[in-house]
Amino acid sequence: MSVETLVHQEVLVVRLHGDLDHHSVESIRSEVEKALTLGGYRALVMSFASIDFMDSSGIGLILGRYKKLKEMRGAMALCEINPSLEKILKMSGVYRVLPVFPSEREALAHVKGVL
Amino acid sequence: MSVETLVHQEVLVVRLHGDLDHHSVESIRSEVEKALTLGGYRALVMSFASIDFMDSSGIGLILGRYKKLKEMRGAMALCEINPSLEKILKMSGVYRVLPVFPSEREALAHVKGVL
Amino acid sequence: MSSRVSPSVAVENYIRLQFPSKSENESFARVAVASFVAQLDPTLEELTEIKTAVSEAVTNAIIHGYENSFGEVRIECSILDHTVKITIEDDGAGIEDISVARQPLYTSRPDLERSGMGMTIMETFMDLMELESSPGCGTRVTLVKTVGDDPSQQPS
Amino acid sequence: MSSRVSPSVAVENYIRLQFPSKSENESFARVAVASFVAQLDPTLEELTEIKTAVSEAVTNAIIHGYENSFGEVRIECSILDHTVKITIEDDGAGIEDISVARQPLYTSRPDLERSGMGMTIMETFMDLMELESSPGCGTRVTLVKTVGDDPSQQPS
Ligand SMILES: Nc1ncnc2c1ncn2[C@@H]1O[C@H](COP(=O)(O)OP(=O)(O)O)[C@@H](O)[C@H]1O
Ligand SMILES: Nc1ncnc2c1ncn2[C@@H]1O[C@H](COP(=O)(O)OP(=O)(O)O)[C@@H](O)[C@H]1O
Repeated sequence: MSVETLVHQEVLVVRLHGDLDHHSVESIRSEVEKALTLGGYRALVMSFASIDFMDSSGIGLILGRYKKLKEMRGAMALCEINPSLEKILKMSGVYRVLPVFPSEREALAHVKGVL
Repeated sequence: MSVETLVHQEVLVVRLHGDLDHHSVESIRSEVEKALTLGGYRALVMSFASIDFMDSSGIGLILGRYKKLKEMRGAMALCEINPSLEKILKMSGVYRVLPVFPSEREALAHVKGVL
Repeated sequence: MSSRVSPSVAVENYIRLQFPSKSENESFARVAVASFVAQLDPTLEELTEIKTAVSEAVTNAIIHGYENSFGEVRIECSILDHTVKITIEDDGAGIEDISVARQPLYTSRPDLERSGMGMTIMETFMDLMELESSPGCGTRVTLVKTVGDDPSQQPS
Repeated sequence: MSSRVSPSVAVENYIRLQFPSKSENESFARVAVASFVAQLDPTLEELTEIKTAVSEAVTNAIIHGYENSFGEVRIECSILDHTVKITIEDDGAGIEDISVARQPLYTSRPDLERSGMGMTIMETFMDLMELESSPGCGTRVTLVKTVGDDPSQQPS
């Protein structure tokens, strides 16, 4: 598992790679939190393009960041969800609270528009 | 595991795919034997290009076919050996009894020349 | 919480795994089960569903059962025809109220950012999910799924 | 032939596997061990060597130990620092003369087109290979290998 973070203007983009489970989620969470806090960002895009496996630990990660950004009146979007991820996200109600886009570009545009 | 057999003039070409272990070797052996017998071929090229894993069961397969073809005064060659396979084949003395080529084309040319 | 597949039961093949409650072993557990189940020739989707369900159960044993202290997780996986049966068990804290634990979004550990979706995912991805637990003694999850193109085979 | 990693021994992590002597389980066994060893961050070459050695030992247990009849194969794999120790054991036929069995190209089953290279491959690919066997009771192979870039860690 690894995390790639980059910044597009005011938006933090997090690209997740590999397996997202309970073992890997802690270090991912702290990396994302650190990047958000250090940069003072209020907008986050999470890309799942390179995720090989994800269980409900990933749901916790997504909803945890969603709460944080909501408290800060920030914006957040997800992108590049493959079909097997989609099932888990739908089941957990993530689609009801967060916008999901096919591409990172569209997610970025949305989030910038909301800010 | 699967086996792909094709014929180039008088030469039977066998392309191995997947994992070559004790479990898979029996069905491979019988497919190769059937193809050799039915076609009455006296020349064999084995390609390891698509092998993901091989243990000493593969050595048994190679040396078994080598013996058969030698009895028939036929010809045989191997090709597309990756580095990890190379180690096992060298260790077992396969390089001392059988010619090995980088490409199927070269292996075919050699075998046709010998016949 | 201990069970054995007796050879007299009509099981075609099985594996048993045992490992300490370390989060590093979560990926080992799901990969090992998946590579065993592969002999049934499941679709990629079925395999992902099984891996996810196993990952949920093993994670629960580690964080809820043993609360991150040392303990052993045991997995037994057997196949019969096209049906795979997996039990994941721990000798940990156990569950006081199973019907509460099974509710979607219920988690006793929101502090760990758990989503409470583990049980729901197991139920949805498998044909059958059974929970046995005794507080103070441990928990056993049984997961059953029929894979491949033989729908006549029902979980036993 | 049975052994336990007692928690008092300084082992960082371990797994135990148990499965019947069916050739379908050869790939399960090597994939499971490899996915466990992956936490040491071995090179692809090291992982292939470990998988191959495990495959040889498991195959031997199935065809020579149990001679293709029913029996159980047990694997224990433990890691400490950068060193992995794997034991593969069976309760099968056992080996009369270990020094003969270890000779390159020696096989008792040329009829099965065995090459007699299994032991040599295990010795070459691992840092240490030990054989214990009692005829009629079973065989235990111990394989040790230090992986990754920490050559100061020696097999214990
Ligand atoms: N093996 C277990 N041992 C003890 N408690 C468990 C176990 N598995 C589940 N639970 C309890 O059931 C609850 C719901 O589990 P689950 O749906 O997987 O959600 P989560 O793991 O996100 O909390 C857990 O929060 C925990 O209280
Ligand atoms: N687990 C075992 N039980 C009984 N005999 C064994 C076992 N492992 C190896 N042997 C004996 O040692 C011989 C050499 O083994 P090996 O070098 O792996 O070659 P091969 O498997 O090709 O015969 C075998 O032919 C067999 O007689």
